[in-house]
This record gives sequence, C-alpha cells and structure tokens, in this order.
Amino acid sequence: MNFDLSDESRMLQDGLRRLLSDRYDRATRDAARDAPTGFVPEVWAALAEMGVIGALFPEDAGGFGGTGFDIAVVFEELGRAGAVDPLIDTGVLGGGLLAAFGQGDMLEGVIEGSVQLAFAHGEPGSRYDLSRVETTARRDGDGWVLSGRKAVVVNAPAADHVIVSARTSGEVADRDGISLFLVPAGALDIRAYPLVGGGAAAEIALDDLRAGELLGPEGGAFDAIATASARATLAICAEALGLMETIRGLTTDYLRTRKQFGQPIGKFQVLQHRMADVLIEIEQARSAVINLAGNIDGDDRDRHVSAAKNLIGNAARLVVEESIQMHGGIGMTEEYDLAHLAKRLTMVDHRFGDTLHHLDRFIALSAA
Amino acid sequence: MNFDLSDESRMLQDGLRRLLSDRYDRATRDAARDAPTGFVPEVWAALAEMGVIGALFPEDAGGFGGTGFDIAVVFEELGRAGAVDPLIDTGVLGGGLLAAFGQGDMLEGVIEGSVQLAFAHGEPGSRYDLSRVETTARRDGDGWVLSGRKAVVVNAPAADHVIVSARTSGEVADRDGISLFLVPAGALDIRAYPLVGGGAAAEIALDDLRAGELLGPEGGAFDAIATASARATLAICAEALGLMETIRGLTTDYLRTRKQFGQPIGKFQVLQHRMADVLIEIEQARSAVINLAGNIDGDDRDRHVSAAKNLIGNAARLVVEESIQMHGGIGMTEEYDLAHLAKRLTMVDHRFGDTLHHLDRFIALSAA
Amino acid sequence: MNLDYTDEQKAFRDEVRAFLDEKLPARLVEKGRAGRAFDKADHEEWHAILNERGWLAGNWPVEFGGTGWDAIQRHIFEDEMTRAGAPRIVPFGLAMLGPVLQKFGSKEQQDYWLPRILAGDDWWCQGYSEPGAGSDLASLRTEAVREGDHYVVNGQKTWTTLGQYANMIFCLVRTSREGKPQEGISFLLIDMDTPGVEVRPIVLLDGSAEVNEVWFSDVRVPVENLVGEENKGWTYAKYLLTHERTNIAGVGFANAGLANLKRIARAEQDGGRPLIRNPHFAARLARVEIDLMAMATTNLRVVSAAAAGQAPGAESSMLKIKGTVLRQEINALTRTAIGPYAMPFQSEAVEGTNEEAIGPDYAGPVTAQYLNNRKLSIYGGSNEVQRAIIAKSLLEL
Amino acid sequence: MNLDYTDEQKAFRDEVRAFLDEKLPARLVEKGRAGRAFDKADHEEWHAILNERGWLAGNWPVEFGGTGWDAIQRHIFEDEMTRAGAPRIVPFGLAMLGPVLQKFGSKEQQDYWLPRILAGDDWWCQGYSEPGAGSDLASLRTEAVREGDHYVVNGQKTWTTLGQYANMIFCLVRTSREGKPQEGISFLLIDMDTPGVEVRPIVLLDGSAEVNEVWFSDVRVPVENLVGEENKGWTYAKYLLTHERTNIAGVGFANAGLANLKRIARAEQDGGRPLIRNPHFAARLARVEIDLMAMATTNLRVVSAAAAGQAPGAESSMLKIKGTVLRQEINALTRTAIGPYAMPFQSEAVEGTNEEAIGPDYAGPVTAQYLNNRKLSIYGGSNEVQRAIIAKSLLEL
Repeated sequence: MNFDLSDESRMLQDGLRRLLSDRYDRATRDAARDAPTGFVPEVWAALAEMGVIGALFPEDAGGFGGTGFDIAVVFEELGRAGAVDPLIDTGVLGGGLLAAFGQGDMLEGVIEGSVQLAFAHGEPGSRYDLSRVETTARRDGDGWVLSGRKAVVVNAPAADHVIVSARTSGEVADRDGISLFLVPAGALDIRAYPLVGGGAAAEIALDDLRAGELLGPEGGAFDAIATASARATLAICAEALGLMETIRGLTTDYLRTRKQFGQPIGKFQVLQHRMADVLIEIEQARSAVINLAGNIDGDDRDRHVSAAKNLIGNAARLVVEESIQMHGGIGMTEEYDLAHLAKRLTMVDHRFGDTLHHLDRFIALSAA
Repeated sequence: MNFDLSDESRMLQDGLRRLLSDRYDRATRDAARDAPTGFVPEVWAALAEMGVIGALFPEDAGGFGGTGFDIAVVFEELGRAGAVDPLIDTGVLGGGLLAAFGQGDMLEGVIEGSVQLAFAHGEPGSRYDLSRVETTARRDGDGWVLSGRKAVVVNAPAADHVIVSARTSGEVADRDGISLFLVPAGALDIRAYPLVGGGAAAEIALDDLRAGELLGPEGGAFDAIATASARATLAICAEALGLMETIRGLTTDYLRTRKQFGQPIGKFQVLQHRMADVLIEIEQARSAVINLAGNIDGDDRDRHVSAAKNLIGNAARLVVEESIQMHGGIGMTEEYDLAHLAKRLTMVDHRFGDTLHHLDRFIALSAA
Repeated sequence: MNLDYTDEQKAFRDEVRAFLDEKLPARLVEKGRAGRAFDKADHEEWHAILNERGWLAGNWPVEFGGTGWDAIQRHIFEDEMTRAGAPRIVPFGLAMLGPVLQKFGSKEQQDYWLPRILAGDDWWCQGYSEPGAGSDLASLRTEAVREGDHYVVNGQKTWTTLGQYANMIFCLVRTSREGKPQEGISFLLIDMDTPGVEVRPIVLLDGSAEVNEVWFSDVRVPVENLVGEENKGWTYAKYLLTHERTNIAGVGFANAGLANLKRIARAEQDGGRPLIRNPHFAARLARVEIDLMAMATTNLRVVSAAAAGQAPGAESSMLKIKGTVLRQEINALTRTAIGPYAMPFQSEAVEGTNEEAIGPDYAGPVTAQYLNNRKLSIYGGSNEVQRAIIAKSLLEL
Repeated sequence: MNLDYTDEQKAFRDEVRAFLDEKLPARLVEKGRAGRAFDKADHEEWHAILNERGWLAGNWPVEFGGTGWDAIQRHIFEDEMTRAGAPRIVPFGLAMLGPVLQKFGSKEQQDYWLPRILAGDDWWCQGYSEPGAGSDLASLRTEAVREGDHYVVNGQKTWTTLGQYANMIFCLVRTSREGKPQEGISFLLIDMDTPGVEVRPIVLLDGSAEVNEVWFSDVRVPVENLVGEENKGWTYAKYLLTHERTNIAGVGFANAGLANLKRIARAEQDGGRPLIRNPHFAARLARVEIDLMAMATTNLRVVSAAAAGQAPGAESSMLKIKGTVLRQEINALTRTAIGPYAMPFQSEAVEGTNEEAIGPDYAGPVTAQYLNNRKLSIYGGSNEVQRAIIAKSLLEL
C-alpha cells in the first residue's frame, strides 16, 4: 500500500503545475473564454509538447502512461488552474475511442496536439444514459446515412473530427446495436455556443448525413463507450478536486485577511466550523478520486465511478455554495477568480451523470 | 384567517397546563414508567375529570370538542409535560373507533376515564401499512375465530378491551375485507413490556381465539381505521411539538447558564447559529401541526398527514441530536430530564409511519 | 383558529385577481416566465398601471397616497402579484425611502418627494453598502463634510441594485468620526446628475449587470437633502431594516419556482420515464414542498400577528433564512432537472436578446438563476446575521 | 500509488485471520453480535488469549513487551479484529497509560506497571473529566495536596468508563493554582482500594451503566505514584490525546454496522418488498456506503503517512468527525430499519439478561445503540473541539 506518486507522476505534476502557473494567467483564460473554440491554441500546443496528452495513453497506443493515476494527476492540475482546455474531449473520450479501435495514425496527431476531437453521444432526451441512442445509421451502398440530433457536444466547435454514436440495431435503450462513426467536422451542421465555466459545445443536427466511416465493430461499441466515459468521469472528478483545492485556498486567504467588526472573519467560530466541514468533504473527494483511479481498470470499476461522481457532486455543491457565502458579495462578482472556478465546479455535475444518476446507478450495481 | 385559539381552547390549554404542572412531577413520571400499565391511574382520573378526554370527541359522540385544534391543544400540552399516558390509544384510536361505530355506552366510559382501550392493528410484518392485515377472522356459529399475531400493541397491558383488526376477505394488502373485533382483554394471550420513552405495549398471539364481537361493518373498517390513524398522527405530531418546546427550553437554559472557558456556552457563535436552526425547525413543526389540524376533516387530509409526519420526524431527529450534543455528557444521563424527553421524541418516528413512509406516501398522493 | 380567509379578505383577493387579469400586460408575464430581465421601460409601464389603480404603495398610509392596507391585505396583494407573474414593484422609493421620509422626513421633503415616487418622476436607488463593509454596515467610510449650504460627499458605495436606471440615491454617509461607529452617520438624498457622481456596473457570475458601484468625488449636496438630524442616520436605517416586511419569506416566489420545477420535471425524461417519477428526485422535490407548506403557514402566522398590531421579532429572521434556503434549493433542483442543458451559457437569459434557446425553452434562464440567487442568503442581512438575531432574541446573552 | 497491501502485509493479514479463526471464542462473537455488553470476565478472557499470542500491545515497542508493529500492521490487526467481531481491547491500560509511562514514567514505574498491564493484573480506568468541565479540561478542580510522602486527594471525576471493574485509576489532579489553568496539573496513579475512593454508576439514557462518577475524600496516594514531574501533567495528557490513534475513524465499526444494517434491511419487509428496495431507504444507505468507501481510504492515507513517520495533524480530527457522523447515521438508519420494533425497551440488550427478544432477534440492541452512540460525537474531544483544531491548523489565526 502506497499513496505516494511515482517519480514519473511527480515530475509530470510538477512540470504541468509550473507550465500552468507560468502560462495560464487570467488574460489567457479570458481569451479562451472569448474564443469561439473555447481555448487558446498556444496553451494546447504547450500541453502537447510537455507530454500531457501522451500521459493519458499507454505505450502500446503511442503514449507513456494511461493508468488511472496518470489521468488523476493531469486533471487535478488542470482543475487547480481553472483551465478550460478540451482535454477530456479530445484526449480521454475521442483519443480513448481511437485507441480502443486501433486508429493509431489519428491518435498520433492527438498526442502531438495537432488533432482536435469531439464525441457526439448525448442526445436531447438521453440525459445521462450511455445506452440511450435514438440517432440511427443505415447502410447505403458503401457508406452510411446518419439521422438524429446530438446535444451539448463539447468541443465540437473546435473539432477536426467528430465521433458520432448511432444505432444500427436494437431498441432505443439497448446496449447492443450502438455503432460509432468518425465524421469530418466540416460535414456537420452544428450550432455552436459557449459553456458556463468555459469551453464550447454545439448542438448537431444529422439530417440524412452521408459522411463518416464506421469506427470499430458494427453494433458493438457500447463497452468502449462505457470505458471511455468511465475514464472521462475519473478525469472530471480529478479536475473537480483541483478546482476545490484552489477554491479552498482562495476562501482560506479571504477568511484570514478580510476584516469585519474589527477582526479577520476567520476568527468567527461559525465560519471556522463550516470551513472545517468543507475541508473534510474535500479530503473525502480526494479519497474518492484515489479509489476510482485505482479501480479504473478493475472489475468493480462502475461502482467506483458512481461512488466517486456522486460524492464529488455533493462535495462540489457544498464547496461552491459555502465558498460564495463566506465571501459574501465579492464572491458573486465575475471579476473575482472565484466566479470562474465556482461555475466550472458547478458544471461538473452536469457531465457524465449527476449525483442523482449515480446514486441510482450505485444502488443498482450494489444490489447486483 | 385567525391563528388565535378560541376562548374554550385557551381555557382547556391553561387548565391542562396547570394540572400537569401541579401533578406531573418527576416522581409521578418515574412511577408511571415503573408501573406495569405504563401510567398512573390518579393522573388519568384527573385528566378525565378535567374533560381532557371529552375534548377529543364531538358533541354527538358525548364529548365537547373533537376538532383538529382540540386534539392539537391537548397533545401539545401532554408533550410539554413529557406525559406518558395512553390518551392516543384509549382516546383517539380506541375511542375514535367506538365513536365511528356508535358504541355510545363504552365511549361514555372512556370519556369518564373508567375504560382503557388498545387498538391491535399492526403485525410483525406490516410495518406502517394500514391495509396490510394478515390476521384472519372466520365465522363460527354465532361468533368469530381470530388467528394471527399483533405487534407492539400500545396500552394493551392496561386495556379493558382491545379492538383487533382482522381480515374477513380479500388479499393481504387490500383495503376491502378488513373487519374490527371488540375483544375483552382477559381473553387475550399477551406478552407485555415497557416502551422506550414510557408507556407499555404487548405482543398478542391470536391462536384460534373465540372471543370478541364484530365492531362495525364486516370487511368495511378501513376508512374508519384510516380516519382514526390520521387523528392519532395529528395527536402524536402535536405531542412531538410540545416535547420540542420543553427541550428547547431546557437547552436554552443550559446554554445561558453553563459556563466553559470562562463564559456561558451560549456565547459561542457556533451554538448560537445551530440553536437558531433548531428554532426554525420547531416553528416549521408548529406550522405543520396547524396545517394538519386545520385539514383533519378535509379532502386533502392524507397529504397533510404525510407532510406533517415527515416534517416532524425530521425536525425531531434534529432537535434530539442537537440538544444532546449541545448539552454534552450531561444530556446523556438518565437522571437529567432531557433523557426522557429525547427518548419519547425519538420514538415518535416509530408510530403511525416514519419519515420514509410518509415521504413515499406524500409523493404518491401528490402524483394522484 | 381558522386557516381560511374571511369573506372580506376573499372579496379583496378576487378584486386583485380581476385587476391583474385585466391590466397586467401579457408581454411582461411572458418575459418574466422566460427569466429575462425587465428593463427600465417595463418597470415604468407596470408602475404607472398600478399607480393609476391606486395600488402602488401597499405599505403607505392613505394620507400619503398609500392604500392603507393591513398586513393581510398586503400579503394577499403580493401573493396574487407573484401568482400572476407580475414584475415586482421596485422597492427603493416605495418600500424603503417612503417609510423613512414619512417617519423622519420634514414636511417639505414629504410634500416634494412622496408624490414624485408615486408618479414615477424619480428612480431611486440605495447607497448603504461599501466595499469592505459587508454585514458590518456601521463601519462605512463615505464622508460628507458640511461646507456652507452644502455637504461635500466623497467615497464609494457598492451593490447598488438597478443604480444604472436611477436619478436619485439615498445614502448613509459619515458626518462625524466621534463616538461609536454607529454614531456620526447621516441619511442623505443625492441627485445622481450632480457632477462627481459616477456609476459603474458590476458584472456578476451569471453575466448579469444589475448591481453597480457608485463613486462620489466632491459631490455637492444641498443641506435640505439631509433627512432628519445630522448623525442620526443609523436610527433611520435601522428603522428601515427592521420595518415590517411581509414578504421576507418570498413564499410567492418559492411557489412559482416550485410550480415551474414540477412542470420541467414532468417534461424531462429520465431512463424512459418522466424525471418527476425518479424516486430520488421526487424525494428532494417532496421535501421542498413539505417545507414550503409549513413555511407558508409560518408566514401567515407572522402576517396575522402583524395585522393584529404585534411587532414581528425573530420570526422575520426565521422566515428570511428558511425562505432563502428553500428558494436556493428550488433553484438547485431546477438546475439538476434540466440535466446537460444546464451547461450552455445562454446569453439571452441575462441580456435580453432574442436568440432561440438552446435545448428546451425552459432551460434558458435556469443556470443563471441558480448562480444569481446565491445572493439571496447574502444580501438583505445575510443568513449569518439573521441567525445571530434569532439567537440574541432567544438566549438574551 | 498502489491501493493494495504488499505481499508481507497480506501475509500478516492472513496470519491474524488464522489466529482469530482459531482462538476467538464463538461465545464472545455471538454476544457482541447480539449487542450485549461484555462483562469483566469476558474482557479478561480475551485479554489473556491475546497476551499469550504476544498481540496484546499493538502500539507498544518490543522493549516493553509490545508487538513493535508499524501503523499499517496495527491497522490490519484492528481491521481484522473488528471484522471477526472480537471484543475491543480495553484501552485504558494498553492504549492510554502504557504510552505515557513509556515516555514519561520512571524506570521503576515502567518495570512495575507495564508487565502488570500485559498480565491483566490491574484494570485501569481514566480520571480526566470532571462535572462542569467537559471540553474545558484544563479547568479541573480535583486537588492533590502534598503531605510528607503522600498526596491527599479530594474531588470528583466523572464519565469514568468501566470504572466499576477497575482497581487502578490514572488521574489528572490540581497541584497548584498558580499560572494558567493548564499549569499546576499533575498526573497521578491511584489505587481504588484506598480508603476514601467511591465509585457511583451513572445510568445513561439507554439504561446502560458503563460510566461512573469517582469520588475522592482525603485519599492518600504515595508520592512514588506521581508520573513525571509535578505540575507537568497537562503535557502528558496532551501527549496522550494527540498520540497517534490509528483507529480514530472507527472504519471497522462502521463497516460492521453497515453490514448488519444491510442484513436487517434485506430481512425487513416494506410494502411487500424487502426494505432495502425502498428507494428512499436505499438512497440513505448508499450515501453512507459511498462516504464510508472514501473515509476508509482517507484513513489508510493517514495510516500510511504515519507508517512513513509523518505526524498526523488535522487529519485525525477530520477522521474523528466523519467517522462519528457516519456511525451515528448508521445507528439512526438501523433504528429506522426495524420500524415499530424500535419501541420496546429491550432490557436484555443493555443488562445482559437472557429473556427472549421482542420482535426479530436483530432488533434487540438497536435503539439502545442509537441512544448510547450519541456519545461518539461528544467524547474523545467533542466534534466541536475537533472542528476548532481543523480550523486552527488551516487558518493559522
């Protein structure tokens, strides 16, 4: 049993922290927010150059990492910096699916930083169900025709290729019968928009679209989707942990320095005790990330996914709401850093299943 | 709109409060706890003489009250005093069922204080479901034969008569097919025991018992049972409110007088804020009792029953746990008054449906 | 006890309802329901309609042009307004300054300013908070120095709601540094067109710009704009803060929010059934509804006591806390209800543009409202301040 | 990172497991599972078995007859003990007094008392708390006045757990009233058979009598029973309080409680299905389990850091709070699970009699355990004290 990072992980962590601290200032983040793509290409290039993207993949896929703890280290640092870059979408989801189905060439581009991806899976009515796919694909000669709607496809505005899921057989919520298609972004009809807390996404309308090629086995993509989503959930949980740590630091500083009624407000016992409770939940969140990272390739993966996402969703709400409340009015101003961090942390509950979804799923998996 | 008590109610409240304050001291309560019946006959006689039992019934049943607010006033006072007398069982449940089915003579005895009743409805597996009755009754000549088990029948050890529910037709959870039988207590095989928080109850084994006469229509007792239970729920909610008020008083006094680190512990901001939250929930509990009392004869009765019992169950847990915690060790000693009050308040959740049961029921009724 | 309104109260309610049916512009109701911010013209339109009916100043006595309603009538009126989806009456002139002038203002001030408030001639805003002061209001530093017939004001106010629309601001300013911090504060009326007044918007985390900083640089204010006595402003401000507020619980807002939430939860699908059938979601919804049923009665108990002439004590603070906690929970549940569609930054929701919504129509304003309503537990006396008031009244320590 | 035990650690775990399989008396396991209190003979029996194996003093160095285990071994041992349902090792001599004597006691004291603790010759209890002191331990008033070769002790201790079985008590007593309250406190070992010592049971709200008051009236204590220096007792007590406590989170107790709760919730019927299928019940159960999975890892992180020689700081306090909150929630859910059978006052659960249980067997001890475990958040440094420690370490104010 050992809770220390390996030397490689520690180096990656240190390097990434330094990079983000040097390069990811407020102006860069604002520029990312205002860019139609939702990120700054120079930062992306620097991340790729440092090997941050490659750290998400094992050696046989062209990377030099790929364990749960690699993912956790990378995303915790991105979270600490409040970074908005689409590494979950291009790296964990898109890259993960490419790796699963042996698309080495394109994956090489991803790892080098020259390719952007998005995974168009969710639909207007699918909420967080991974198997609920109403979009259909039917064969037409040598190719495929895609029909349906994809919702809140993160990073679609910047993507070179979009991996689209579609049903080639089965009923609407069946696990079997889901296929993936690799579609050049230029072929898609998208409506792009910015996201709360940074980044960009799009609604995608597929009206008998004849473009894209089958990725992986026909009708047999579900397991790969589930794996990519589990790893993406780990990534967003680790990012949430990093966000919580920075918010904790901001709030602690504020409690130490802000004076009211003649003393630092951190002297008020009520705020001390509430801050202690916040801290406890952040440590619980850290443990949940460790548990998930350590089980991401294990038999009990899904139960840990749901445990972590549920716990972190609840902790995130507590951290956001308490930190704003303890700051008072200043905590609600866009100008103050907390606003961005709090919004980004709030949005964590809306990707890959919220606390309710994972509570239900944890109960179902525990009963099995 | 008027939230003041009527003059009659105010008089009843004042008189009852005085009676309990004069007669219901610690020694009396301890004597009640140690009595096999769970109460002190002299106190019961005084309650009857003052008209407290009659206040639970309308004039046409021989009483002089019977509204929701009459019940609320009486039981809030009993709760304030931490009284353990079986007025819910003999009065609201037993007396209520007698009144529903025109048993005027015996009801007169109840109101005079000379008759004690118990309602044997719950069974080892029925939990809080009012319609789940496995005990059966079959005709045998002129009489009936009862078979089954009845669980936690409060006041059975003191009862002169026990009203036993049994199924004369239908499936185990049907509303139709439930009948009531009035059985002389002497005919029953009971195992008596004391209850946490005071009072006494018994397990009853009905092994082909040939005793008791049908009370009310064969197979058609459910509505009367539901009405009596709704009124009993109001009673126990009001009692809980009274218990909370006394606990609040004890705790407030303690916070004002107990010194630690050189000052009254009520000066500690954390305890102040937590006490404020306790107070808010007690006021919510008061409003829930008022809502239920005002709707006890209305169309929306059951929804208010579930709303009130759920809210009060949650508030009770908060009040009990916070009051003990704020007292520290002394709050856990049997010698200190809080112990009795806290236990009695804790047990409120285990009669007539707990917070989970009523949450479910509220949801079902709201969807209808 | 009787939980029903009297016949007169019911008749009044019907009268209000009929008025709203007839006079409340559907356009404003639509805008409110879509979560879009009302602009200045919207507010002025509704203000004028209410004034024409004589129902603008629900908490003013008849002698000053108010309705003379008792607390229950005011409650009924506010309840019906919220139910109908009417814009709130902007409170700064009517609910805040009016009562202070009526109680502490000179005859001249009353005669001049009160009719102008009713007529909508002035848009007032409030200058209390300062950067770095927060709940510690008495520590304020904006300074007014007497120079002949004028005060010269220097300093900065913040969190000035709708200050961008205002031409007048009532301010607490420091006129003396002697004694306790509460002493030496005065209550001043300042024309915002005076040279040296500058208004800068504060963008909040939801993207809205409803609050402002107001800067004063050598602003000259005629001495006749002092309300009451110099250095007594703290008394007037406290009167205002503790002045009976029937709507502090926000029951109407909570009811409207809950109804909207249920509508959304019936429309949203979750695993092949409506979200409202998800038992974990339903449980949180039920807990809110049960709490709200009780709070509505707690609120009516306070209103009823106020109508009978009793001064509300710690009950106002209890209602403030419970009311804001419930509304924030409703906001959070609504955000949960719309699922991934909470993520798009829907600028139209906060900026009043006309783009089509992303996802279902009802999703548009939800995240912004959740974020914006974090303010509920911070402003108007933070919930921490309210808990202290309750404890003080209970423990008398 | 690696969440698995090393091969050596696994081998140790298997060794402990085999020992428990063979040597732990089934009778004791049964008694514990039924929620019945262990009596003195039960504890002594188990103490002797562990001592024979050399596994009694998990936190003592080898030189004093301890195991010399590191933090992870101790954790494994405690985890397996709880899993197997073994009685806890009574901590007063082994976990509390032992380390103090080892650090601050004289050679004579070490040589005399430590072997007696291992042999079970003495039953120690703790005399820290006093009526009216609570968390403010330093305000203690029990007085020891030096008279020749003796201290004469007068005063009263309270909350003395299992004091009714003890023949020895280690006490904090006041030997000086000068300086701060923490100064002037001494650490004294008192033979309870000395004239003037009286033990009175305190009945708790669950009916149990596991704690006591201990009264001292002119009790003469030989000066050689002073540990360390006079007036330095506060330092020794603090060492004890902050001494590394691997089991502060009570993960094993929580796991056992959760397993029992699940067993009950599968057996209990609710509306025609097992209670565990009630979604609202299942949700609360799942929240506990999720929290416990994380806490177990938080605990291992602290254990692991301790094994690597790092001193645990505020983490101990976090574990104390989270651990007690979770165990209390498990107690509350278990009480909920048994429904109306929570109501009978089941005397056998607390008094060790042999009546048949009322209702299902598992219901017997549940209500008493819920009530009794309110103590978890009060004793051992109340959760309020722990929050203050966390805040102090974080805010450094």
